[in-house]
Amino acid sequence: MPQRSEKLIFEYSRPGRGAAGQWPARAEVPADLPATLRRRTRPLLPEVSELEAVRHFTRLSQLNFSIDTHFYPLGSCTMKYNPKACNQYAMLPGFLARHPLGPESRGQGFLACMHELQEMLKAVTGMRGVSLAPMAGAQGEFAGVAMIRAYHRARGDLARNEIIVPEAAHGTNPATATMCGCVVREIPVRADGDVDLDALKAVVGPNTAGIMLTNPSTLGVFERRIKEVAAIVHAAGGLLYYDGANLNAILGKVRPGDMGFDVIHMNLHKTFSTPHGGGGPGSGAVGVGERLLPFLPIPLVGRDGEHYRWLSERDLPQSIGRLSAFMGNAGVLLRAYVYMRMLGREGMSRVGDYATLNANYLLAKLTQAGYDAAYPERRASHEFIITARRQARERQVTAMDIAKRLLDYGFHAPTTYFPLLVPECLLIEPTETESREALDAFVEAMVKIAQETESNPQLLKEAPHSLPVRRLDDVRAARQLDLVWRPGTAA
Amino acid sequence: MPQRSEKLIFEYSRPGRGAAGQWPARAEVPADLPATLRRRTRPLLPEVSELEAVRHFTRLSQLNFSIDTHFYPLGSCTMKYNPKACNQYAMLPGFLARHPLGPESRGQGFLACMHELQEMLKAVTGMRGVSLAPMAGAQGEFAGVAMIRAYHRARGDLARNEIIVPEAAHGTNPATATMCGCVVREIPVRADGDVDLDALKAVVGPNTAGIMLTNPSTLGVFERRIKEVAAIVHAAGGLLYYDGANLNAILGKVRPGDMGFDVIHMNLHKTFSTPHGGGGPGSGAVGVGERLLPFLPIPLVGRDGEHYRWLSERDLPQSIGRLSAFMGNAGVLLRAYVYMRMLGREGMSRVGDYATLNANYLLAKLTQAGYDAAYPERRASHEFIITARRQARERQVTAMDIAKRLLDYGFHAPTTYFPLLVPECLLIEPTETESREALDAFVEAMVKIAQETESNPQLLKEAPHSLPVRRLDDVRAARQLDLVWRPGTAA
Amino acid sequence: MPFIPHTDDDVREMLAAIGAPSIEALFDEIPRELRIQSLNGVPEGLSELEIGRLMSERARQDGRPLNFIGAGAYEHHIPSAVWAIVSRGEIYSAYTPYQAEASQGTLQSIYEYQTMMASLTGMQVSNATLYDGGSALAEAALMAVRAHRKSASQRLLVPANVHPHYRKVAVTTAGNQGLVFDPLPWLRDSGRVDAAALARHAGEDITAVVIQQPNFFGAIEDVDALTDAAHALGALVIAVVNPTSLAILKPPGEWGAKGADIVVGEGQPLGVPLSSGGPYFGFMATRMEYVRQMPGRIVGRTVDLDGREGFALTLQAREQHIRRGKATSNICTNQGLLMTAATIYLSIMGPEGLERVATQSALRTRELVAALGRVQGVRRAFESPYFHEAVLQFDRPVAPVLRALAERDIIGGFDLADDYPELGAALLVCATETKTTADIERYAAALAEALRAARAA
Amino acid sequence: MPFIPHTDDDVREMLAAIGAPSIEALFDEIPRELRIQSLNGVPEGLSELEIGRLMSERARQDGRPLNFIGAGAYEHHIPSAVWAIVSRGEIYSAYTPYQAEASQGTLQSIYEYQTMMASLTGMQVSNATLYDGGSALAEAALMAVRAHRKSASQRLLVPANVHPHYRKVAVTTAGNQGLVFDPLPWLRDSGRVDAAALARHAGEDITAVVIQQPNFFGAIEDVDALTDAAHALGALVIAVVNPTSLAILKPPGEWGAKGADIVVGEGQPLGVPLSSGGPYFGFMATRMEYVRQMPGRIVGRTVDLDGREGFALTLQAREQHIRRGKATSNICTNQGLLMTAATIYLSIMGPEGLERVATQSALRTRELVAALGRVQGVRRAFESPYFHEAVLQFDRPVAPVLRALAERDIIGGFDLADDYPELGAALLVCATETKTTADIERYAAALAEALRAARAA
Ligand SMILES: Cc1ncc(COP(=O)(O)O)c(C=O)c1O
Ligand SMILES: Cc1ncc(COP(=O)(O)O)c(C=O)c1O
Repeated sequence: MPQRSEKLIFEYSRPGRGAAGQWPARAEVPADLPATLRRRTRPLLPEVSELEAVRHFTRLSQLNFSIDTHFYPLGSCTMKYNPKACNQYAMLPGFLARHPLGPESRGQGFLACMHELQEMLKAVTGMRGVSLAPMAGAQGEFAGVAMIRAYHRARGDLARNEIIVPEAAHGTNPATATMCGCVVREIPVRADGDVDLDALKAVVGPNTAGIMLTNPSTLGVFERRIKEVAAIVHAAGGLLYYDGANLNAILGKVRPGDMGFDVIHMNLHKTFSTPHGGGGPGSGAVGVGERLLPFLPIPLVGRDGEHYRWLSERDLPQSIGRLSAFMGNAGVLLRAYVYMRMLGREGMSRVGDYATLNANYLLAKLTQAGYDAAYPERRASHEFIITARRQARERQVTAMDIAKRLLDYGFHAPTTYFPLLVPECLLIEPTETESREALDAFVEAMVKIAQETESNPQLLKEAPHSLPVRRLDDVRAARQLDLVWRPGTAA
Repeated sequence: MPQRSEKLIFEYSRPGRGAAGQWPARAEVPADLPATLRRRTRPLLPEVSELEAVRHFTRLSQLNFSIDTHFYPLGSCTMKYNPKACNQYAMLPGFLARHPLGPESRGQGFLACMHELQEMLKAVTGMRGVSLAPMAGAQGEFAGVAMIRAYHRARGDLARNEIIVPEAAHGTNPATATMCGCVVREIPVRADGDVDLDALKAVVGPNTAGIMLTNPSTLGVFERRIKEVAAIVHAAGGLLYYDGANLNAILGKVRPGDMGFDVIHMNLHKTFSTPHGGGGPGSGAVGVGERLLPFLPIPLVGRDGEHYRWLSERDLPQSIGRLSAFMGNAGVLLRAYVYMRMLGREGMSRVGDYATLNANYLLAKLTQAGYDAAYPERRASHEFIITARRQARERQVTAMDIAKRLLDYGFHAPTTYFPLLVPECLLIEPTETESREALDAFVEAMVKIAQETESNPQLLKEAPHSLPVRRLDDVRAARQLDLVWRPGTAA
Repeated sequence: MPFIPHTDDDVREMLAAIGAPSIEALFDEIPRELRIQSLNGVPEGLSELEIGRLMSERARQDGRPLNFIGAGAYEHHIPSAVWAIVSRGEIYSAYTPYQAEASQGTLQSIYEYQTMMASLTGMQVSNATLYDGGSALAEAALMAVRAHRKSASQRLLVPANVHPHYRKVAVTTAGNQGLVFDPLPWLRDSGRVDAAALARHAGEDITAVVIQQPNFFGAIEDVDALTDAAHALGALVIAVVNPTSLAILKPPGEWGAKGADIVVGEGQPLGVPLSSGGPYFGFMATRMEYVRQMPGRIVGRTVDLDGREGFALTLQAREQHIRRGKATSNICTNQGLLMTAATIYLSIMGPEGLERVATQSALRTRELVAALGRVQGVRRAFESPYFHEAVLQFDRPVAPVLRALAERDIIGGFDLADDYPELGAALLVCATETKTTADIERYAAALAEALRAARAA
Repeated sequence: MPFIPHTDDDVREMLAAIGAPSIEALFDEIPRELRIQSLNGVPEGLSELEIGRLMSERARQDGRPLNFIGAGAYEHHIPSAVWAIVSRGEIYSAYTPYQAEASQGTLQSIYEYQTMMASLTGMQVSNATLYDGGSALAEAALMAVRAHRKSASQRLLVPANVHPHYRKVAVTTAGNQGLVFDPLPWLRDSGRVDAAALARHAGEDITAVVIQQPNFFGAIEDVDALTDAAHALGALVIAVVNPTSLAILKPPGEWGAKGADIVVGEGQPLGVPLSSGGPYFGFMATRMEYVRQMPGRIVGRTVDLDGREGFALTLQAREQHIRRGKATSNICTNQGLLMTAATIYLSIMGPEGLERVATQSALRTRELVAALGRVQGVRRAFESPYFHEAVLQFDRPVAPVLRALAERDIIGGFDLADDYPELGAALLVCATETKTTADIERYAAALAEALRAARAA
């Protein structure tokens, strides 16, 4: 049975200890390296045996919740099962050993996978071209907005530096716009969850570079008047950016390209089930329509007959350029490729079906159990929002308290306090890989929590109770910064 | 944080569910298979998704103590660190795919490893020939005693059917003798832990096939008069069998062949650190001196110049024969090979050094802490015995209670109640891969337990308290046999 | 030092605590003349980098040929999840669950495994593995002698179409206790057991009869008739079965009127890689009435002090660590890790997946037999129905043909010349769900060419 | 259905609970004309068996040539333990530790990582990774602009011997915000930054100067002088470093009188496989005074309600999910899994192991340079001290030679023709501790032959 806590790796360290079987032979530093440019004191790295390292990190891992161990309905993150096959086949020794700058002649197997992946992503999004370069969603967004800017610039339309985002947008959207040197214009969302078209009409104009939307939105509903949104923005000379974080909801049902989007990023670590890895890596492949094709970030994989090759600045002189030193998160791309090939055409359509079924079922059950849906009149997409406004008002039990208490019941918490416009927001995304019983068990826990909210709110406010630590002091963490360990310090 | 318990896999099952991505296409059973010989009702296998299976077994795994997560001083079992390299390199796709009956021309890489392993094992044991066929220690013992019998038979010495074992012997020793159709003669051990030579002299005779010994013995001490033992048995016409379970203690220090043993098995899953796997697989390679060479179990790997080949009955017409359908636990042998090559000559000698150092240190610390050594006048080998006779008499706290309480402190328990001749016996084997701090932490827990023995014996008698289950009802398990699950049953 | 954490300070302080001047001194009870100073004959140590290179080269040397041998070890698809989980430290580096409370993961897995194997074989109880299929047969023979109190002969009938290696293991293992294994012949046209020969033993004291289904030639025996005939002799029936085949073939528990008494087999097809022959695992299942005669670990479900469900090793009084010389077997370490692999494999395949694997393997083998049968000089040896292996009769010696195929990276099958010289030039072939039509065509083309070349030479 | 657990019953009952007639009906808010019926262009699904075969063939197609390229991605030995642990589900399938109490494993790993990286670079704080080395440089540039309040120019000096791809990524990323990257020349004899050129910028408003150590040519810069010179200009110093080299080279925190201000680099050499270029990870460390300008996740140690130590994400007010358009960066998902790999790698290597890796890589490269330098038509391009890469000057174009080597299964190095045409025929080569003398001799022999053939043609 796992321990509740684990020492720091540095506390296992003893001078002279080490996993010597992993080290090459000892030798003198070459004399030609100038003494003044050498290191004088050794870095603070642990000196531990291989067993100590293995035991330490194995124990640490056991302190995590994860998809492999827990239901993980973290809204907007699509925590679906990551097939083991994807990891196994992306880690075949041949793939692992391939140098990114190795000759194309010794990379045809890898490049074939990448080319087919590009083609499949085009097919599922309805876009005309795809670049696999971006290394996460946010970098995909960056590439997208940068392409929009490049497009306007190429047309001499230099004033267009405004990016419109609905207030429900993910934080990366406005942050990306800023990184691209744009001005962010927020527009409100109506009570029914759809964008306020009047506000949109009021904000578009000759400065409009484009709009960033995700559809279904982060409110967990499908933007019904998307065609009108597109018409308004396009009429104003702007382009439409699709934040593909929510692609899981509509896979095989509707394509961003058909909705009128000019550019899209896809979170392969969401829709295409590459691992989240405790914070990454992800992959934010971008797809574009006709107009943005010349601007795609490099490298891309092209095909001449039977031969695959890298496309570079020479092939795309108007490209926005490079986003990474090499080829993005190649190993993540291989995992997505394996996943997509396993699902195939049918399997991909089922993703949208069952992700949506699970979300709507869970929404129905939770509302039956007395929770308040943020958008009770709407269908859920692959996710939906519960608001704990009432509980906060009546019992001082916040969304955070509910989230923490769920941990005690063995469930990872939903996303809390995002989107910001919904008070006491719990954004819940079950994904298609969870069984009905898993959803029912979650509902059962939520029912118990509802009872506890009435009978013992303090229990919730002090939750979690059964985890390795109780609720942590975030304020202290930010005030008394302790970001690196120094010998002889404890928190 | 892991759950305390996990449902049965069958409880996740739903008709029609399944990990379909793993299945080949559906098809009709060939019509030529006679209907009367076909299966009529489906077997009770779970119908679960891949995620459910992964989550279930991942959670189950977290309920185990293991070397990778806990100090595991299980005496006689040599629970040392199993290097990850051994697993990784034994599981290279090429090795995994090789069929055991594939042609030698497509197995030279594998056979080379096996031949070198045979040679290394000869070198470390001082024997003349080695067979890798036995699949665990007990089967190695079987091979050894069968060879002893075959030897006597080949000489027409048909009366020799008695196997002598000291009372401290591991249970597999007498059980093996019985399996070989021999009669077991137990001899006592003296108070100092050495074999009673007078008793030995009294028991040897014309019926003596041989003696089975381990040295250091399971009492954790080195049999000092081993040369005399050998002389007595040899003089009586018997042969000496070495139970190599304790080879870790003397690796690089003294060799069974030099002590006078005629045959030995080695537990590669102990001394050579192949995984214990929750109960196996092991490997019980056998080594023999000159006299038993013709009788080695097949197959062996021979070498003709640069070519390696299997040796079969044709090469060893007097072989005791086959012990397995193919080549024993080949993948285990590869792991042992990797381990031995990594350690090399120096590394192997260090094994004996540090295993012995750790055991003697732990013994010293525990006796200083007030525990009673079973053989206080002796050096510990790689393991040693603490007896809780006093605690049982004075406080009704048994070895079992101490063992269970150790689990609460995050340590796997030592071996209990073996060897049987020491009352309230705790056989403790730290192994060389544990650090001094790990030993000290164990001592600290034992000190606390000593205090609890005085202050709160009931706490110990009801231990463990913090594990997934409390003390289990073994009597009920044996009386109300519940060995397979049936729908709708709970314990 | 590789895998040893001790610093010089540690050593000094530890020796001080012991009161010994040096590590060397800790060995002072070993007679000086026995001590060695160095392990000549063992090479210098390698770093992991170095051994990694060496092993990669060795593995590469053996290549990855296209394989059509079965003969007791079968190449099936293994879901990645199986070994991803089995390799977890908590499973890989634990041992026999002696401390039940600290081993519920292993114990519950075994209980689940027992349930699956009992159901697959149609029996009431299963143990927690034996070494492999061959040694499981040997243990079954010994168990039959213990279980069959009325029989005194210790004599078993074993058809010659039972896996030849299994028969050898049984003799090696049980021969020393005086068990006698008498052969039963098989029929030249069908490759199946000669039922008439079995009947001729009427009136003799036969402890048990062994029946392998499918038999070593891949042929389907009439197990109902054989079981009833054996029972009519007063013998117990030991079934040797391929676990994959049980998805579509009648389970031994339903053979004949009363069912087989002891069921054993090789578990390798259930998620265990070929890996040059091991580690695999033997399985064994039986009737509840014989459970106390069964060798090996058994797990039972029970409750803890609080009444909470839990699992523990049980019926340990059968085992060597308790009963020593009187135990049911000397087995101690078994094949736990492979048991876990099989349990995960069976969970992922489920009844539907396993059935498909069995069906597709049967179909692929039919495709193979048809394709090879079209090659000049090759024909099927037996007429009987078969599962996923079949014997082909060649018009010239098999060995040189296999060598020619190996050069084309094809492992063509198992040459029966050594074990069944009476069959002449005969080859046992197998295809599983892992083989495609293209693979089979590649084999057929290569075989045609090899035989053409042989004829020309 | 692959990866979907729903039975027909489940679907029926779930729809009933929702009150919807069909799954299709759940999409009724989507305008009908937008709906598609099928994903043409996506092939049929494959079973794991089929995809496994396909991937194995693809991997085999690319072979495992002997590799002598570095150029930002380095082939080092990776202990088996690293990926055995990183692949554990609890690490692999968790996400950003938003729920700290349920993510202490990840959080503590990050804290340990931050400690190691801060110490390795000689800085006070580290973040929890950025995407890769290139994007880390881009983020450093943006951060420098934020941190250097006194500078208004947004102008950075970047030597042309900084990794060319990194320079491109910086321009792509930071160009839109108006940052200007002006080149600094390098000296033709040494391959090192022209310090005099730097000094000529005196009096200008320079936000930051970038210094790569070792530079793209593998050469060791006089970082003390450059750092002091940059600081004298009033600029911040952004160091781009190879983390392995820091085991033996002076950490940026000690460069010059005051040390570098922001340190970035590619973390790949620390336990991450080459894997065609990713996933790798970028690292970033800085002074405590700039911590609030740093992009990316940061973990702090704190206490829980009971006063027990624990770890949590901190300083989140810098991040996009709180500050949206005003965040330090748009980064959200980072490279956590690789961070874990690096933390385990650094724990296993420790200071001694990392030093040996660095030293042996340096020695092997010297051996390589010597061996190749003996080949006719090849000489070293620069005279400066170097770490584990060096530029070789050829007497004829490099590309055809590399093609000839690739046919012999040798990846000979990185052709500098595209990025540094001024160097003529020049090749950047690298050897690490993974290369043996035999490997190097094999390369030298193959190169000699290829050049002979080229001369003959
Ligand atoms: C709606 C939305 N957009 C964008 C992103 C950013 O993606 P990434 O984290 O891969 O950078 C996320 C992910 O968290 C998201 O949920
Ligand atoms: C002293 C001794 N002998 C023999 C054995 C039997 O070895 P195995 O379990 O590999 O059959 C053991 C192992 O438990 C042992 O400790």
